[in-house]
Amino acid sequence: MAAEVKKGIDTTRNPIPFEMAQIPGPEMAKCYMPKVMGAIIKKAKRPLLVVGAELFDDPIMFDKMIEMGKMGIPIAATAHSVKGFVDRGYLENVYQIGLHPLTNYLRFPDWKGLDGQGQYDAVIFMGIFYKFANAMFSTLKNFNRDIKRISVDRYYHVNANMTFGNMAFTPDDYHAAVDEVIAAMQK
Amino acid sequence: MAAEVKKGIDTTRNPIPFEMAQIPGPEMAKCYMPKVMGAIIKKAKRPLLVVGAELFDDPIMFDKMIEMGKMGIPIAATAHSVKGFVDRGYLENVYQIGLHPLTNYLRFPDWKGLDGQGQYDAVIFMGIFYKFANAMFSTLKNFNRDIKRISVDRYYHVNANMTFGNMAFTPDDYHAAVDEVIAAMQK
Amino acid sequence: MATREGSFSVEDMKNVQINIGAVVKEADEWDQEMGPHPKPGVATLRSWDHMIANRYKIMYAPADDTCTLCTYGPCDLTGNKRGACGIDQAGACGKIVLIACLMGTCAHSAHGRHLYHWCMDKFGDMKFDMGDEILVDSPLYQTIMGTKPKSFKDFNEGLYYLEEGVVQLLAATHTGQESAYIDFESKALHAGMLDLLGMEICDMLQIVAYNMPRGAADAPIIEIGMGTLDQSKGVLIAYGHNLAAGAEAMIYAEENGLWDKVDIGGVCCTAHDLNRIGLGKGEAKVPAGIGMKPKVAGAIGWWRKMVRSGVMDCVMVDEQCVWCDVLEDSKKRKIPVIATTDKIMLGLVDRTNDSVDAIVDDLVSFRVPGVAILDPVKAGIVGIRTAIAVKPKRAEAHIQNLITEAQFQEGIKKCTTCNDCAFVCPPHIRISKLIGDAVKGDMTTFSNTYEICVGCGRCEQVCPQGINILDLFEYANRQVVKDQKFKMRSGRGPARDTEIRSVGAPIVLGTIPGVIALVGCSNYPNGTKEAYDMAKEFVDRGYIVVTSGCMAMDMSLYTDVDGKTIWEQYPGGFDGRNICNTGSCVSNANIGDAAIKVATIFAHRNHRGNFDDIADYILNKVGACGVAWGAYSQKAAAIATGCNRLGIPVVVQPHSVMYRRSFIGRADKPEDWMVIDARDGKMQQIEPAPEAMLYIAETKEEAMVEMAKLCLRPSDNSIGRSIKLTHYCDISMKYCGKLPDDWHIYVRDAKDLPITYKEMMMKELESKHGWTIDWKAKKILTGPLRPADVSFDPTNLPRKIRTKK
Amino acid sequence: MATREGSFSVEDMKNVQINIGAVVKEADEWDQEMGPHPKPGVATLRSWDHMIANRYKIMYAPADDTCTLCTYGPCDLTGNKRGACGIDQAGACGKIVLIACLMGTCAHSAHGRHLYHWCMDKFGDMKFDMGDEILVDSPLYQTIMGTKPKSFKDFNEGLYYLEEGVVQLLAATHTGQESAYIDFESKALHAGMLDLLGMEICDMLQIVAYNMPRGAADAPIIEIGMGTLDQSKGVLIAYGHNLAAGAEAMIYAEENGLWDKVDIGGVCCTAHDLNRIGLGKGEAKVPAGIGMKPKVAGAIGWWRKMVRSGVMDCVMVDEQCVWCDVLEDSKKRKIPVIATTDKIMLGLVDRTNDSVDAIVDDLVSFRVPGVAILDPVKAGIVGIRTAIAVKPKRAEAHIQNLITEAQFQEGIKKCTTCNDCAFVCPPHIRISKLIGDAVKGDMTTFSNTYEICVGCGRCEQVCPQGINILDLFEYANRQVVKDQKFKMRSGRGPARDTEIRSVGAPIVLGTIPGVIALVGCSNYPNGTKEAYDMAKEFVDRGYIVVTSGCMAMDMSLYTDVDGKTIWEQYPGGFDGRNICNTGSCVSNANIGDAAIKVATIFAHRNHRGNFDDIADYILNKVGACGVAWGAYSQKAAAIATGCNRLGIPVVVQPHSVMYRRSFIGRADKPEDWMVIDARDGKMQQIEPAPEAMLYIAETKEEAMVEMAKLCLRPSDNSIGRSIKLTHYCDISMKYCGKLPDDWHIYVRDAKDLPITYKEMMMKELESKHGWTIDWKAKKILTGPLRPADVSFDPTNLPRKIRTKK
Ligand code: SF4
Ligand code: SF4
Ligand code: SF4
Ligand code: SF4
Ligand code: SF4
Ligand code: SF4
Ligand code: SF4
Ligand code: SF4
Repeated sequence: MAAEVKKGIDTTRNPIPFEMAQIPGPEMAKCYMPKVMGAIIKKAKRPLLVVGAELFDDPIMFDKMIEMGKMGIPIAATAHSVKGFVDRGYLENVYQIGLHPLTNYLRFPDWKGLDGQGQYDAVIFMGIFYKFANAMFSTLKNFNRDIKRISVDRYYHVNANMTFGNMAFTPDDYHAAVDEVIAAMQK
Repeated sequence: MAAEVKKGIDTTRNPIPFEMAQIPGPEMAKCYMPKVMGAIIKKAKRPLLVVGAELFDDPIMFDKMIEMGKMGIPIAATAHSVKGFVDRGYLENVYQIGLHPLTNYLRFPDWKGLDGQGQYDAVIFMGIFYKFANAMFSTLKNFNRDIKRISVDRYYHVNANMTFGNMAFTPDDYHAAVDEVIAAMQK
Repeated sequence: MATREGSFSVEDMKNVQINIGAVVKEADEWDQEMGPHPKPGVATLRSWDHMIANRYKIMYAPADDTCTLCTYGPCDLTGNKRGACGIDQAGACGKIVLIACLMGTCAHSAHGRHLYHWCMDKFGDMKFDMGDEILVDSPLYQTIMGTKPKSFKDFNEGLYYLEEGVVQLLAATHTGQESAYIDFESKALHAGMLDLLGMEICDMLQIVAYNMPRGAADAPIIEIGMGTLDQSKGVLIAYGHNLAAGAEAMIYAEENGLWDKVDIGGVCCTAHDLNRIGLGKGEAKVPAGIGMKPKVAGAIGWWRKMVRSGVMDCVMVDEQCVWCDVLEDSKKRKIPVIATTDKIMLGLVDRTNDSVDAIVDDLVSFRVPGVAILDPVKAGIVGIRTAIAVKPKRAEAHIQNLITEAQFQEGIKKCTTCNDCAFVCPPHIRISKLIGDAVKGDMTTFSNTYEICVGCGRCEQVCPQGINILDLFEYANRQVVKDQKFKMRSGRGPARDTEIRSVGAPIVLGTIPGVIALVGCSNYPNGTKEAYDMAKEFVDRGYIVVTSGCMAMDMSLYTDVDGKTIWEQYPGGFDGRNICNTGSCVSNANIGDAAIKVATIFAHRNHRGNFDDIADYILNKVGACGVAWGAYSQKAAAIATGCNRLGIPVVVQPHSVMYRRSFIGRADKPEDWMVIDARDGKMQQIEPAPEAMLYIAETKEEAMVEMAKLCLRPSDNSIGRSIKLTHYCDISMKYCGKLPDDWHIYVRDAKDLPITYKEMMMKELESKHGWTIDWKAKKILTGPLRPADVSFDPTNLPRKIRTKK
Repeated sequence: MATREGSFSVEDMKNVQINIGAVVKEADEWDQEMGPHPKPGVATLRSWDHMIANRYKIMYAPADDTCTLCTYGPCDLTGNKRGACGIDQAGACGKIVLIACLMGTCAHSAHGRHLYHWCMDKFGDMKFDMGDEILVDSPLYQTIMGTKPKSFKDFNEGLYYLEEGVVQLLAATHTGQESAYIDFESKALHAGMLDLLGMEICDMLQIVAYNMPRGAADAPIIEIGMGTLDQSKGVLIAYGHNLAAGAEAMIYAEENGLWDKVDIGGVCCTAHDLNRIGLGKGEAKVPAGIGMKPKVAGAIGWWRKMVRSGVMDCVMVDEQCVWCDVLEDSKKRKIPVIATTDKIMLGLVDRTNDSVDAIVDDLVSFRVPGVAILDPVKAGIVGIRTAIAVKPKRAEAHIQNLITEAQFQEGIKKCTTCNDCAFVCPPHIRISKLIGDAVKGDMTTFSNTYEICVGCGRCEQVCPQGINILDLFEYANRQVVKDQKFKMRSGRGPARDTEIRSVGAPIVLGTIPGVIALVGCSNYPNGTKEAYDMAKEFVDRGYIVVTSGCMAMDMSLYTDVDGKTIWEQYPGGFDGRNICNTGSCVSNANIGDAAIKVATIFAHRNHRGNFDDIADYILNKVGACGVAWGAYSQKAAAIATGCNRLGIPVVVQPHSVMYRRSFIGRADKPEDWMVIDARDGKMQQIEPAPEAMLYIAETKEEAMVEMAKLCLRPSDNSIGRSIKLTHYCDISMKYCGKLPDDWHIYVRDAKDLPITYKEMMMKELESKHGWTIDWKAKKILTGPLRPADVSFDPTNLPRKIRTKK
C-alpha cells in the first residue's frame, strides 16, 4: 500500500457505475488520476464543493473536506451533513442547502450562487447517495453543460465529466487518493 | 498501409456503436484482434456464418465469405444475399433463410440446425443492416446465452460478445482484417 | 351497468337525464344471433391469443437491457434476469409492447372520440349510412360489440367500451401487475383489436359526416407533391390526422371565395381526409366536391424537407404524427403556427376565446410565433386569413427561405469528414461522401439520396462544424421540389359488398393469390421508392393491393416509362390487378373489415359478437398479408397487432425491431401445426401456413418473397396453391436467383406445383427429398405432409366441430 | 353525448335500453351554483398548471439519455438534443412522466372500475351513504365532476369521465404528438387529478359496500406481523389491492365456521381493506365485525422475506403491487397460487368455469402450481379450501421451507467477497461484510440490516457463487420473524366534517402547524424504521399526521420504550397530536378530500366544479405536506402529481429521482413569488411559501426539516408563523445542529419569531441581514419582504378579486 501511495493511487480502474445498471447513453464519464483532478479543480474559477450525508459513514472525510474549504472552495452541505461541520466547528464558507434545490439553481445560468457572486463553473460532488448524485449530475449533463461535473467520491460516477473508478471497497486507497487531490490543489 | 497489414490491423479501436445511441446496458461487446477472432471461430464446434444483403454494397466480401464457406463453415444467406452466391456459383453449404426466422430458431436449444445436425455454438454475423443485426444479437444475448455472438462486420457491434471496432470508413483496413481472420482460421 | 328490459314509468323522475342506450334486441332488424363474445373483456379472448402465441412464438429483441420504470430501477435484466419487482426481461419487453400498442390505440381512439364530439356538435346526430353498396357497414364494430350502430350517437357505446378497456390494459403495466410475457401479449392483442375498432369508428364517422367516397373504385385523381402548391397564393399547410380544423379552413375559403388567394396543402393523414371531403354520394352537409380543392403536400417523411423548401406560409397542426420541432422550425422561418387540438399544444398560449382579428394580427405581425385555438371553426378562419395576410409580410421581412450558392459552397467546405453524422443517420447515408462529391462538383449523390434521407435532422445536431445538412439537400434538389407534381387517387373508402362477393371465392380458394395491404410511414430502410416497387410488384401479379396513409402518398411520387403513377396505371377496385387507396391511416380498419366481410358475406359466417370465430376463419382461409413498410409509429404497432389477432400476418421493415416483439412460427416443429378438421373434429397436420404472424424482413426483396409466402393458407385448393407457389417461387427467382429452400413443404399434390417449374420440381422432390413419384401418371405417391383435400375445413376452435368426436 | 332536459314520450321505443343518466339539476338538493369547470377537459385547467409550472420550475433528471420508443430510435438526446421526431430531452422526460402518471392513474381507476362492476353485481345499486358525520361525502368527485353521487351507479359517470380522459392523455404520448414539456406536465397534472378522483371512487365504493369505518377515530386495533400468522392453521395470504376475492374467502370462512382451521393474512393494501370490512356503522351487507378476523401479514417490502420464512400455505393474488416472481417463488416452495383478476394472470390456466373440487384437487396435489379464477366467490372458496387442505400435504411433501445451520454455514463459506452483489443492492448493503461477520460468528450485522434490505432479490441473481442471500437473511432473523407481532389501527376512513370544523381555523391560521400525510411503499433509503421515526417526530410536535398503505404498516413494527406502537401511543383522530390510518392506498384520496373540506366546510368556498379555486385556496392557506417516503410505484407518482395540482406540496425520497421530474421554486427570484391580494387585486410579494411542490430529500433528516418548512403558507397569522418557524428551526437544530440559513426570509414581524430563539434572531437580523430593530419596542422596523397582515387574502386567480382593480 505504502509503495502505491508514493507512485500515486490508480483511480482510473473499475469504471463501472456503482449501481451497475446506471448506463445512461453514449456519453459516460472518464476516470482521472488524483493529480489531474486536483489540478483541474484548482484551475476552476468558481468551484463549489457539494457534500452529502454519506460522510457520516466515513467521518474522516469531513476533515478532508474542511481542508478543501480552507483552501477557499465554498462548501454546499446537503441533507443534514452540515451537522458534521457544526460538530467540527467549521462553518466559515459552509452553506446548508438541499441537493435538489441546489441542482435546480445550478441549471440556470442566471443564478448568482450561494454567495451572490455568480454561477459556478465546476461542482465537485462527494458523499452523496449514489442514485441521487447520479440523477442530479444527469440534470446538469442534459440541461446545463457549462458547469464541469466532477466527482471525487469513492464511486465511478457515470454522469460526471470526471470521476474516479470504483474504490468503494478499498477505503485506504480512496482516502489516499483524496489526499493526493488535496495535495495537487495545494501545489 | 502495407506495413500495417503486416503487423496486423488494429481492430480494437473505435468501440462506438455504429448507431451511436445503441447503448443497451451494462454488458457490451469487447473488441478483438483478427487473429484471436479467427482462432476462436476455428475452435467453434458448430459455427454458422450469417451474411446479409449489405454484401452487395461491397461485393468482394462475397468472395471472402465463400472462402470461409469452403473451410466448412455453413453459411446462412439472409435477405436476398443468396443471389450473390448464386451469381458466383457457390451454393455448397449455403442456406437461404431470413435473419428473423433464423434467430428465432437459434434461441431455442432444441433446434436441429439448418442441416439437422444440431444447434450451433457460435454465430458470425456479417453484412447485415446494423440495427437489425444488433436486435437479433440482443435476442440471443438475452434469451440464449449458449451461443457465442461474433461479428466480423465493419462495425462495432455492441450486442455481440466479440466484434471489431468501427471500420466503416476504412474499407481497406477492414478487408485486410477479414483476410487476417480467414488466415487465422486456416492455420 | 345494471339494466332491465321492458317498459317503465317516467313519473316521479324529476331532474334526470335520460340516455337512450344501446338497442337490446333487434331480431327483426338483424337476423344474426348474438355470438358468444360481445364486448369481450381483457381475458375473454385469451385462449385465442394463447393459441396464436403457442404457434407463433413470441420473440423479443430487447432495445434496452435495463429497466428504469420505477424507483427501484435501473434494473439490469440482461440475460432474462429479473428486476427488483420480479419481472424478467421477457416480461419487461412484453410490458413495453403493451404500452406501445396502447399509445397507438389511444392515438386512434382519442381521435375518434374527438371527432365524435365534434361531429355531434357540428352536424348533430346523423344517420349512419354507408350507402346501398355497403350494407355490412361496420364489420369490426359488429364483430366486437355485437351491435349495429344506426346513427352517430350509437358509436358512443363503442367509444366507452374502448376507453374502459384501455384503462384496464394500461393498469396492467403498472410495476407489480401483470408479469407473464404471454399475458402481456394477450393484452397487447386485445389493445390491437380495440385499435381496429377505434380506427373504424373514426373513419366511419368522418366518411358519413363529411360525405366522403363510400367504396368508390373510381374516386377522383388528385394532385400531390410540393410542386403542386401554388406559390403565388398564401399557402396554408394542414398537418396531422384530424380533419376538423382543416375542413373548416376549406369551408371558409369556399364560402368566401378565397381559393384564388390561398392554397391548402395537407401533410400526413389530414391530407387524405381533406381530399375526400364532399366527394361521396351520401347526405351532404358539406359543400359538394370541395375535396378536389386542396393539394396533398406530402407524407410525413417529407416534412422537414418541405419546411426548408420555402413552400409554406402558415401551418395548422392538429394531432398525431406532427414532428415535435414544428414550432422551432417554423419560427426560424417566420411561418406562423396554429395548434388546433389539446393533444398538441406546443406550449402556445390558448387563444380560443380571443377574436379572430386580434389573433391574426398577432400572427401576421410575428408578435407571437404561434397560437393555440381549440375551436376548429375559429382555427380554420385564422388559418386562411393568416396564410393570405402573412405571405406579403413574410416577403417584406426578407426571410431567407433558401440558401444561396455561396452558402452552399461555404457549408460543404466546412466538412472535416469526421463522420459523426454517419453514426446517427437512420438510413446510414454517408453524408461526408455526398459533400466530398459536391466539393468536386458532382451533385448526383446529393440527388440520389434525397429520397433515402428520412429528414430526421439528427445529422445537423451532431455536426461539430454546424453544417445545416438538410439545407444542403434542399439546395441540391431545388428543381426536384419544383417538379414534384404527381397524381394520386383520392381515398376510396371500404370495399363494397359487391366487390367482396366477387372476390370472396377466388381469395379463399387462392385463385386471387392474395390481398396485400401496404401501410406505413416514412422510415423506409432504403428510400420512398420501395413503396412504389412493392406495390407495383404485387398489383402487377394480380394480387389485390390496398394502401393508405403515407405509404399511399409516397408511392405516388414515381411513374412508369409513360410517366404514369401507379394510380394511373391500375384501376382502384377491390380486385386483383387493382390498387385501392382506402384513405387516411384510420382507414386501415378497412383491411380488417374486408377480411371480416369475406367471412360473413362470402362464407356466411356469423360475425356478431364472434371475434375469434371470424379470426379463425381468416387465419385459415383468407390469404391476406399486411405490410408495414417504413412504419415508425406506435399506431403501426397497434394496427399490426390488431391484424394479428384477426388472423392476418404482417411483414415489417428492419427498423421495426424497435417494436421489440415479433410472432414467428417454427416450421421444424410439426406439433405446432396441428389444426382441427371441423368436419369431424380430427386433428390434422398442416404445412406451416401462414408461417409467421409478425415477420421482420431485412430488405424489400426479402419482404416480397415473404409476402407471397404469407398468403398461403391451409384451405387453398390446388389451383390456388399452384398460383400462390408460382408467385412465391417467381419472386424468389427474380430477387434471389433461386427457388426458396422450403417450397416443397407446401406441396400436397402434383396439382399444387407451379406449372412453370413442375417437371423440375418433381425431379427434385424425388432426388432431394426422397418423395416417390408415379412418373407416368405424373402423380406424387408419397412425400407430402398431407393430401390435398378440397373440402378440408381447418379450424383452431373446438366449438366449430360439426359432428361430435 | 347530446342530451335534452325535460320530459319525453317512451312510446314508439321498442327494444331500447333506457339508462337513467346523471342528475341534470338539483338546485333543491345542493345549494351550490355550478362552478366554472365541471368535468374539466385536458386543456381546461391548463392555465392553473402553467401558473404552478412557472413558479415551481419543472426540473428533469433524465434516467436515460436515449429514447427507444419508435422505429427511428434509439435517439441520443444527451444535452437536450432532439430525436428524429423532433422531441428534445425535456419533452421526452415529460412524456415518460405523463406515461408513468397514467400508469398510476389507471391502476387506481381500473381497480375502481372493477369494484364498480363487482359491487353492482354482488350488492346491487346501494345508496351512497357515508353517515351523518360525513355530509361532504365525495369532495373530489364534487369538485371535479360538479355533481354529487347518490348511489353506486352515479359513479359510472365519474368512471367514464376518467376513462375518456386517460385515453386522451395517453394519445398525447404517441410519437409526434405533444412536444412541449410544459404541456406534458400540464397533462400529467391532469392525470394526477384524475387519479385522485379514481382513488376516491374506489375507496368510497368499498367503504359503503363493505361497511367499513367512516371516519372512526377509534377504529379498532388489529394484529400485524409475520409472527401473528397461526402456523397451526392453513395460512392463506391475500396479496394485492382488490379486496373482492379476499373478502369472499373471509365470508366463506365465516359462514362455514372455518376460522379455527384457517388464518388469512393480508399483504399490501388488501390487508388494510380486509381488516376494515364490516367494522363500520352503515348498511350491513357483510357480516359485522368480520374485519377483526384476518391478520395483516405485512407491507410489500416484506414479501420475499415472508415467502422465505415459510409462514404461508396458499397465496391468492389480486391486482397491483404484486411482485412478478410470485409464481416462481411459490412454486419452488409448493405454495399454490390463485390469480383472481385479469390484470395479473401470470400465464396460468383460466379455471373460472371449472368446479371448485377439481381446482382444489389439482392445487393440493401440486399438479399445477397455480390457477386463474376470475370469479371472486369461487376464488375465495378455492383459496380457503386449498389453504386448509394443502397444509398437511405440504408437510408430507417434505418441502424444505427453511435452511439449516449447515446450509447457512455452507452458504457463507462460498462468498469470495467479489462484491458483485453490492453493485446491485438498492440500499447499498455491503453483503460481503455481513457474510464476513457471520463467518466470524457475528450475526448482528445480518440482523441490523434485515429491515434495511428491501427484499429485491437482485443480489441473489448476480452472485457468481449462487449464494441465496435472502435465505441467509431469513436464517439470521428467524426469531425476529417469530416475534414480529405488533398492533396497528385499522383504517378509519376519511376525516369527519366535525373534525374539519374544529381543525379548519387552526390549520389555516397556522396554530396547528400542519397536516403531514405519510404515504409510500417499501423502497426506503435506509430501512422501514424511517417510517416510524418521521411519523413520531411530527405527531409528537402536534401536527396532524395521516398515513396509509404500506407506510402505515411499516411504522407499526416499532415500539416506544413501553412497548407501544405509534397507534397505541396516540389517538386516531384528524387532529393535532393524533395519527390517522386512513386505510389502503386508494384512501390517499382522503388527503385531498380533507384539504378540500377545509376550504368548503371551514371557509365556505364553493367547490362544485371549481377545482382551481379550491386548489388556489389550499396552496395559499392550507399548510399540508405530503410525503411519499419509500414510494416505488407509478401510483405514488400519480398521487403526488394530483396533490400538486391541488396545491399540496410533496416530499419524496432520493430513489424517487427515477420519477425524473420535480417541481421546485427559485427563492432567489422575487418575481416568481407574486400573488394577487383578493381584497383589492393588487400584486403582493410573498415569501417563498411553500417553496417547492415536489421536493427530493436525500435523508429522512433533510425530509423532516423540509416538511416543516413546506407547511408554511402566506396566510399564516403571526402566532401560526411563529409556531411553524419554531418547528422548522427546532428540527434543523436537532438534526443539522444549526438554524437553517433561510429562516429570516419567513419573518414579517417580530411576532412571527419563534419564542425560544427570539432574542438571538433579532440580533442576527440586525447584524447579519441589516434589518433595523426598535430594541425598546422589540419591533422590526425595516427588513421584511412584506408586513404581516392578518386579513391578507392571497390568490393566484384573477377571478377571485373582490373589488375590481
Ligand atoms: S419496474 Fe421492475 S424492473 Fe423496472 S425498474 Fe422497477 S423494479 Fe426494476
Ligand atoms: S436528416 Fe437525412 S441525412 Fe440527416 S441523419 Fe436524418 S436521414 Fe440522415
Ligand atoms: S458531422 Fe459535419 S463535419 Fe463531420 S462528416 Fe458530417 S457533415 Fe462533415
Ligand atoms: S402513415 Fe404513419 S406517419 Fe403517415 S399519417 Fe399514418 S401513422 Fe402518421
Ligand atoms: S420517439 Fe422520437 S426520440 Fe424516441 S426513438 Fe422515436 S424518434 Fe427518437
Ligand atoms: S435483496 Fe436485500 S440485500 Fe439483496 S440486493 Fe435487494 S436489498 Fe440488497
Ligand atoms: S456476489 Fe456472492 S460471492 Fe460475491 S460478494 Fe456477494 S455474496 Fe459474496
Ligand atoms: S404503499 Fe405502495 S406497495 Fe404498498 S400497496 Fe400502496 S402502492 Fe402498493
